[in-house]
Amino acid sequence: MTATGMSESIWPVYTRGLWRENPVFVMQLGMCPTLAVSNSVINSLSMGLATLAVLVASSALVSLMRNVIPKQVRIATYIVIIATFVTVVDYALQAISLDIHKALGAFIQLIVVNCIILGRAEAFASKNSVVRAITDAAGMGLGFTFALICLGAVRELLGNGSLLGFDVFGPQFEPWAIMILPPGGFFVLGAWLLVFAWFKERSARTAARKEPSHAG
Amino acid sequence: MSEQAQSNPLVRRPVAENAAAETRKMILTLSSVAALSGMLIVGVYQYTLPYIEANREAMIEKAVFTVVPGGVQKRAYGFSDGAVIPDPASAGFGERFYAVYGEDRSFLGTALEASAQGYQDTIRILYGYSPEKACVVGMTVLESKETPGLGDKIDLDPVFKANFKALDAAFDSASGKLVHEVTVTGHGKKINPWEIDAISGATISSKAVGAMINRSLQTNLPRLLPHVDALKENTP
Amino acid sequence: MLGLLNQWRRTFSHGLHPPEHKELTAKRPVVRLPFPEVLYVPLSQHTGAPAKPIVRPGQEVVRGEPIAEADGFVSVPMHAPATGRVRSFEAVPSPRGRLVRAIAIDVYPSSDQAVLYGAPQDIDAMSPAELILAVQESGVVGLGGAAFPTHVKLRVPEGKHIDTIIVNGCECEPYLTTDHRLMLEQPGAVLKGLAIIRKALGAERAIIGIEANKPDAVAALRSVIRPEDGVEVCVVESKYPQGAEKMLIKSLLNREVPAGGLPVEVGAAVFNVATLAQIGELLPIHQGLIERIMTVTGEGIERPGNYLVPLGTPIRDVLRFTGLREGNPRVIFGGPMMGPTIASWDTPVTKGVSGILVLPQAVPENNGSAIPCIKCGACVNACPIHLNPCFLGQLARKRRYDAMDRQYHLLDCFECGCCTYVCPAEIPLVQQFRVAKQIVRERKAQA
Amino acid sequence: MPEMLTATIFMALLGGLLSLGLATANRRFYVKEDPRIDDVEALLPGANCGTCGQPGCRAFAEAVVQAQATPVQCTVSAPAGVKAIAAYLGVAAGTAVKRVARLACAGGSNVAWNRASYSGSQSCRGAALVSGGGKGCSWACLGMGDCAEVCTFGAITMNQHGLPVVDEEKCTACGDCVAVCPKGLFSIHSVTHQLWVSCKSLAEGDAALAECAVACTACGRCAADAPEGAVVMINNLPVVDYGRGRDLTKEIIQRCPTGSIVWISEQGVVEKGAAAMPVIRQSPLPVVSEAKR
Amino acid sequence: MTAHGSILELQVSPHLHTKVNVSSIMLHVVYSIVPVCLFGVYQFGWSALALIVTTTLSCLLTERVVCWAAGKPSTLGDCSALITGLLLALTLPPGLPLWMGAVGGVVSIALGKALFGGIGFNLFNPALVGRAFLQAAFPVAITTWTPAGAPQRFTSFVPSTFAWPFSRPASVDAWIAAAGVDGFTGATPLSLQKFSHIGTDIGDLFLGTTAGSIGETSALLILVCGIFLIWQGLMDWRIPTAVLGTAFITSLAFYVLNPGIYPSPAFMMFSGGLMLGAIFMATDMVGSPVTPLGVWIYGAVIGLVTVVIRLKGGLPDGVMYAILLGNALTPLIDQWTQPRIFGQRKKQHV
Amino acid sequence: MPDDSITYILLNSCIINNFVLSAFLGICPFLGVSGRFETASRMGLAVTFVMIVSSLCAYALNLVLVSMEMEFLRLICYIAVIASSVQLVEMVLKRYSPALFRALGIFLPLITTNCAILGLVLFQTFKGYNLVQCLAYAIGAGAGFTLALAIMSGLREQLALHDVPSMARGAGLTLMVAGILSLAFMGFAGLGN
Ligand SMILES: Cc1cc2nc3c(=O)[nH]c(=O)nc-3n(C[C@H](O)[C@H](O)[C@H](O)COP(=O)(O)O)c2cc1C
Ligand SMILES: Cc1cc2nc3c(=O)[nH]c(=O)nc-3n(C[C@H](O)[C@H](O)[C@H](O)COP(=O)(O)O)c2cc1C
Ligand SMILES: Cc1cc2nc3c(=O)[nH]c(=O)nc-3n(C[C@H](O)[C@H](O)[C@H](O)COP(=O)(O)O)c2cc1C
Ligand SMILES: Cc1cc2nc3c(=O)[nH]c(=O)nc-3n(C[C@H](O)[C@H](O)[C@H](O)CO)c2cc1C
Ligand code: SF4
Ligand code: SF4
Ligand code: SF4
Ligand code: SF4
Ligand code: FES
Repeated sequence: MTATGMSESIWPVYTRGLWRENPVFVMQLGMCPTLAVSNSVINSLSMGLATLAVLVASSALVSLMRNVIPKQVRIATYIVIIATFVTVVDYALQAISLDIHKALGAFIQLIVVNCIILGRAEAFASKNSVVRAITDAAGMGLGFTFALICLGAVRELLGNGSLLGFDVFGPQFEPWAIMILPPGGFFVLGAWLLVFAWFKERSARTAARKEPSHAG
Repeated sequence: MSEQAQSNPLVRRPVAENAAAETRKMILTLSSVAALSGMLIVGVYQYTLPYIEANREAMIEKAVFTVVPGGVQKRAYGFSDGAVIPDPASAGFGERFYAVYGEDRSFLGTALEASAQGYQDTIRILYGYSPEKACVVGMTVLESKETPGLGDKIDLDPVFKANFKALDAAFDSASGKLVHEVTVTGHGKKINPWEIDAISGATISSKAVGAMINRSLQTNLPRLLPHVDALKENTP
Repeated sequence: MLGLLNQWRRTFSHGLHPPEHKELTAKRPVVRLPFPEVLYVPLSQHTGAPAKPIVRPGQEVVRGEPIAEADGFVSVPMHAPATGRVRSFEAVPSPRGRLVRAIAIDVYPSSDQAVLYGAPQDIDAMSPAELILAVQESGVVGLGGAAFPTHVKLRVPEGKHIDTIIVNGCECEPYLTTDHRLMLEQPGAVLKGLAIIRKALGAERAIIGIEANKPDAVAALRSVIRPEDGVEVCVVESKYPQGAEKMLIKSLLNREVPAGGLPVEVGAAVFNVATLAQIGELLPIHQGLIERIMTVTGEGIERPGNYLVPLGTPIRDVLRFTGLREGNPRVIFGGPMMGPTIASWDTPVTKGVSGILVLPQAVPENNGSAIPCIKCGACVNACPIHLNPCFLGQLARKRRYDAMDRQYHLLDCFECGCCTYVCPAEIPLVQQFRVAKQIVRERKAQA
Repeated sequence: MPEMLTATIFMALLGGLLSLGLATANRRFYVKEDPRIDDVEALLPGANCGTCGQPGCRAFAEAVVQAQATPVQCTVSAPAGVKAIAAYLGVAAGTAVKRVARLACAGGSNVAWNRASYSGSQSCRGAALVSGGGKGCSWACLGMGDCAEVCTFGAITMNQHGLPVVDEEKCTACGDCVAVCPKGLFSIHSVTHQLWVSCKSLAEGDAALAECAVACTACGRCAADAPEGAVVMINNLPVVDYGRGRDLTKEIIQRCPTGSIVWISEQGVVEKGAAAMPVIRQSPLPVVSEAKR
Repeated sequence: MTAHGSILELQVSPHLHTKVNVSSIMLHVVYSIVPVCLFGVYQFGWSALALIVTTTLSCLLTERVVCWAAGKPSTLGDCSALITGLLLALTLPPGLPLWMGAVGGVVSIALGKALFGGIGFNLFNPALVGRAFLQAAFPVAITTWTPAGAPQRFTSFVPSTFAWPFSRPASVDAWIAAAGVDGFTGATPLSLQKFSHIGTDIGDLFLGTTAGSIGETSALLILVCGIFLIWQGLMDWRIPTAVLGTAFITSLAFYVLNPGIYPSPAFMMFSGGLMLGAIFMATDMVGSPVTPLGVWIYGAVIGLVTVVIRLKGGLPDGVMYAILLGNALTPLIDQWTQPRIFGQRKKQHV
Repeated sequence: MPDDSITYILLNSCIINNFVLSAFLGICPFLGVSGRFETASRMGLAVTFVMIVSSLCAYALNLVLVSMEMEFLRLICYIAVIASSVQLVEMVLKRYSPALFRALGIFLPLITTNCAILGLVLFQTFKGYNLVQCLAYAIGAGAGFTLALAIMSGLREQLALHDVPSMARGAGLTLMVAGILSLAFMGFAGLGN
């Protein structure tokens, strides 16, 4: 029952996670990996994709099994499913590149407890058809990746003078170490939220100006 | 809207009238899901294992051959009650070290791991030791969270790295001690070959590296040096 | 030795000492103000139930004659302040802004205004209960400002005992010199009143507390006290609000009146010197309170001084006599720290008005928006009740009245204004607290 | 393959054990609670993320059921989900005739005189403590907008004459404005109460008019024109008996000389009677002392 | 009676007010900071002056821009941004590139103050937020010290001063060497003590002829200026007393335990930023508690943390972190130390 | 101080590498439940409690897994065991000590899916701590989490009285404050060397 009724087309289900209900910027979920691994674009990307993979796979499975799982053990079952996929992704990543795996550290394993995944499983996948669940998961996962990259780009650019490892400012650039350090993570995410809030406020203000006033 | 009806909270669930059956269903579901997961994980694990091992091997190799320049081949050893055992079972470094051999299968030295608390967190390094020269011949950082631009120079600063090209580690077997303790001096104050010239502004990280090498040499040389000849012979 | 120790203790903690400005009137003896053409005697000049009129429009009244009777125990009668004819009952503005009912009296211009009403009574022969009744009949209320019916204070609740009477001669408000002049000019009346009250309460001790800035008043009182009176005159530090009864009790007796409690709970009762002087004068001849001394002062007044004013005189007439300077003035009833500004020239003076202060137009203040609280803590260090005005103020801005009450003892604020005086951000703290108290009380009444 | 077998069996056992434990515990330790909490929880995403400020979804459900939180605070729920919860809980609340806040004063700055000039914090409550705030009519609106400020729904705006105007659409009859107004000018009324006395002055005749051009002069015409007892004069003010329903017609307001009794249309438009003196002045009256008047 | 035609003003009591207001307090603080600035310029030369001017302008400009963006009237008049700018400069090393100083100024005002709502609403000391940001962002530049009283300080700038914005500053080694003063490395007394176990003459510390941040060197001058403020009643004397007292006692305890390793309490008191922090920064009323007991606790926390970081931590000095931590704890301290009100009974009901 | 001494482990997990402020663990509840001191401090206590329970469970489980050479099942077993044991504790509390449940229990479901717990047990495994060290690590981490939450809640209660610009109201400002706190905690880096 979600929420969204059947008549709705699949497209909004997909875009919702990207922007309007962006898991990081709007719902403020999964903050730990967001802050911890976003110190470079490549890390952000890897983490985002890993999360995306787990999200899609577990959403699909949860949706498939939604009529089988008894209510009392549903959370436990979801967690087991998610943990399985996380382990799978963990090994897959180790097989692909140990360096990236090392950079992401324990946060790959911590995807298990990323609230986005359990949240989508419970809120959406368990109540929707497989196709819709996968679409939603993909939207959310990409939204998460997008947010991570937003952070990673700023932090890598200022903190290291590079983007995706390519030197941007030249050798004379003095990197801002803070951006790589924990406070930088907080500041950059906070700044992004402020920027979005500012935009939202501004558009609300212009909307209010257009709308004819009731009073009178 | 069938789904909607199904989870509509206004339709009360029957309360535990069928509790035993429900419990059975719960157990069945969860254990079968868990079993399936177990299967899946094992499958993936076994499938990826060779790749991961290969990756890991490559990484170790790279590190080992950086710290012992000229090395092309290596062999893992473990310490065990006064003996060294080739190719120990457990993975990782830890109580292991590597014997490194050159192009001509000649024994060049060993690569050992050391770790200590740095400025932010524990620093782990791998360093090469050449019994021949009685010197540390190279160092690379395996893991550190030191401040970028400051503490992380222990791995990036060529000047600092130069300290470890030939760091005196002469061992006096009579006393069971290093002839000269490895020490860290202030930036630009290095005089003796057993001193490490600290990075300016990152004294703590520098000192941590010095201290860990010193400690590692002190504990490992007594149990390593007696077996050097064996290492020389046991070429891979 | 003990005396020296006491000397040390003769103050309370916190509070402040604003410029006194008392020099304007301190040397000016009390002068009688002429009668106005019409007097408006509000029926509610005191805390408690308004009096009930006992005259009709058109009726002639003699100066000192009762014109309204007490309506219940916490109420006092009114007496005609002048000989004349009752014109009507009218609504007149009160200092708090509400319209209140008053008896308008056309004063006979030709009358000599002698007090013909009243008859001597033997105070010494009266029992405490009779004395309390006599005090009520005289219409005397607290002249220190609160206008609380004095006889109510004399009836001590069952099981309590008042061992010490404190006479409040502090007059800690800047500008005012009413009590100061009174102590200089009528020390005998004060002592006489004190004796009556003491008898009514059966108190063992009596202490007169006077701020250190009035040595002549101390001398005047000491000169009339006989050793057998057993009355002590104590000098206390000149500091605002030394005259507040809780503070004075702390200074003189080192007892703390419990929060939300009355002085009687620590065995003390506080009376203003003017209250006592009136009792001392009126009771023996069984007369009523019809006039009082008030200081008319401030930069807006041409001839500042201490005046004996018939109750019910509209301030228009008072200020006509004392002269008013040009400009839009602030006319304040009472002292500058606690007194309210009044909104109408027709406002009559009442029993509780110890002074009329006219100050020039104020410079525009920080309206609670320009600079917020900078948490300097000056208010915390000024509040004599040891409240936290800083937090109270911040909560008030956000209308968190319940938190103010539950966590920060809002209702214990007695609105002395110290916090607002010292606040460098010029936040109208007391005003916010008054609003908050009002709302909290309303909420409690509803609940 | 033996590894695969061990792992599978191990996991199956573990899963079975855990669910057995939970199931038994669930029965042994069952505690009865408000069933609505379960239902609301079922409607929540179950992410247990804490973003709502409550320590978990269940706690949030509890708070919502106890009306200590509103469904919107859950950022994870889609708007439709929020509506579902609101709808679920709203069923019990039932529906009623809309009620709104009404103001009993028309003494804007263009018609009501000031007696003195108040300068200080711009708050009605605060000003009212300073000798009533300076307005000539002691019952009048002070126009500093405390009511507009406290209205959480933004239903009140101050008009050009410093009088609050209620947007009946937005007003939820929460009563905050009623509580805050120091002059007690607001009260909550059903929108069907169309006959409205917009004055509270107890003064009479010229005395009332001297302070405010639209004050009720207590002339009693409305009471006279109304069916017996539907409007009565009490304390110089007309009092409407809203129980009289249909007896209350627009006719009653027609002869009011100042237009202080009005008819509020269903759209919230205020209509004055035919005899009401029109108010022409738009600019505020000056602050004048009594002596000048 | 013409006067009776005048309009009555309604005002809320009290009708008297002290002459002290926020602007006058801030202005006096500025007066008392100026001598410290001047001494810094005298010791460290034109580079120090340029840095002071840069941070101050940067703070003022940011304040103005922020007001403009929020559509509020300018708040430059209350002088608080001026104080922030001056104090920020006083905590920076004299040769810091000007562009970094400017960044610090922007961060101080924008992040440290405007974000929270402006004056009075900042939870943390804005100047220190700026400095902490700089220290984390440019740890090398902010620990590059130049010696006091270098002979060429009024003839040349420290080479790092004029680094291009966002670029790495030039090395100062040559400049220091050119000072030619023997043994001068520009290291501060604290880092000498911590990393090389070299003590510094207490007299030099007291008078301020050592290397260090622009404003921290002369304990004497700071004390004098602080006493001026206390005498004017514009500063809470309890805070510096608590900070310095706790620092003294704690370091004395360490010193008594092991005089060989730990420096003397006198060294503790007069070295590094402790004096500057205790007198000008911990006393920023906005971030400090208001309750009588709270003020002492706050000061004690700062003193203690400072000494612990200095003696046990990785950094030579910890005053800044200690004060930020004190600021962070202030709301809790305030909550927990509400004074007993006059006549409060043990258990109170309504 | 050796880096595996109990004191150092306590200090490190509590202050030097505070779980929230420098290790980025448990940020969701840190942002969500730090609005009021009451709730925040109780949440902190509940987390500490769960950390201790989980740490011990995980230690035992790891011994089993290592002996069976099935380390690859570690993650899934950890999370399953933590989730169930916490839920069990929750039920027991609810039944037998409603007061304690009110105070702590309601936080438990939120805590289960929280990085701080899983992070703790994973790190303790990576670091190879023994039982006592695990305990110290859990207590230190819990105390650090509580400290961060308590400070944050104090600041946010204060901020509720401030005229924060409208766009900064909400998570943006909380993150900025967290950043400044994180800066302040950097002062403790290198403590105990
Ligand atoms: C933000 C920051 C990060 C730091 N990071 C490190 C570091 O990673 N390694 C280190 O040894 N010192 C670091 N330090 C500096 C040390 O605390 C200390 O100042 C330095 O080791 C002293 O070295 P020096 O004597 O060469 O100046 C850092 C300082 C700051 C302010
Ligand atoms: C409701 C009320 C009851 C009071 N009852 C007594 C009383 O029983 N005995 C007494 O001595 N004073 C009583 N007082 C008087 C106060 O103690 C005090 O003298 C009076 O409020 C004026 O004090 P102030 O000018 O300091 O405000 C009462 C006051 C109030 C408001
Ligand atoms: C802040 C404050 C200041 C006061 N100052 C004086 C004062 O200076 N002189 C005085 O007689 N009463 C003063 N009072 C009133 C006393 O508290 C007390 O009500 C009065 O002395 C009781 O005497 P009465 O009932 O005879 O007026 C003050 C009250 C308050 C709250
Ligand atoms: C004694 C005193 C010390 C001050 N210290 C500072 C300070 O360290 N940093 C700062 O930015 N402002 C300081 N100020 C100025 C002012 O309080 C500061 O700008 C406010 O924090 C802005 O809200 C100080 C003011 C006073 C009176
Ligand atoms: S007005 Fe109230 S809060 Fe302010 S100082 Fe006086 S008693 Fe304290
Ligand atoms: S005196 Fe004013 S600015 Fe200072 S703390 Fe009190 S309310 Fe705030
Ligand atoms: S209606 Fe009441 S609260 Fe609203 S503006 Fe008028 S006086 Fe103020
Ligand atoms: S405060 Fe409440 S009752 Fe008043 S107008 Fe607003 S919504 Fe309506
Ligand atoms: S992502 Fe770490 S607690 Fe939510």
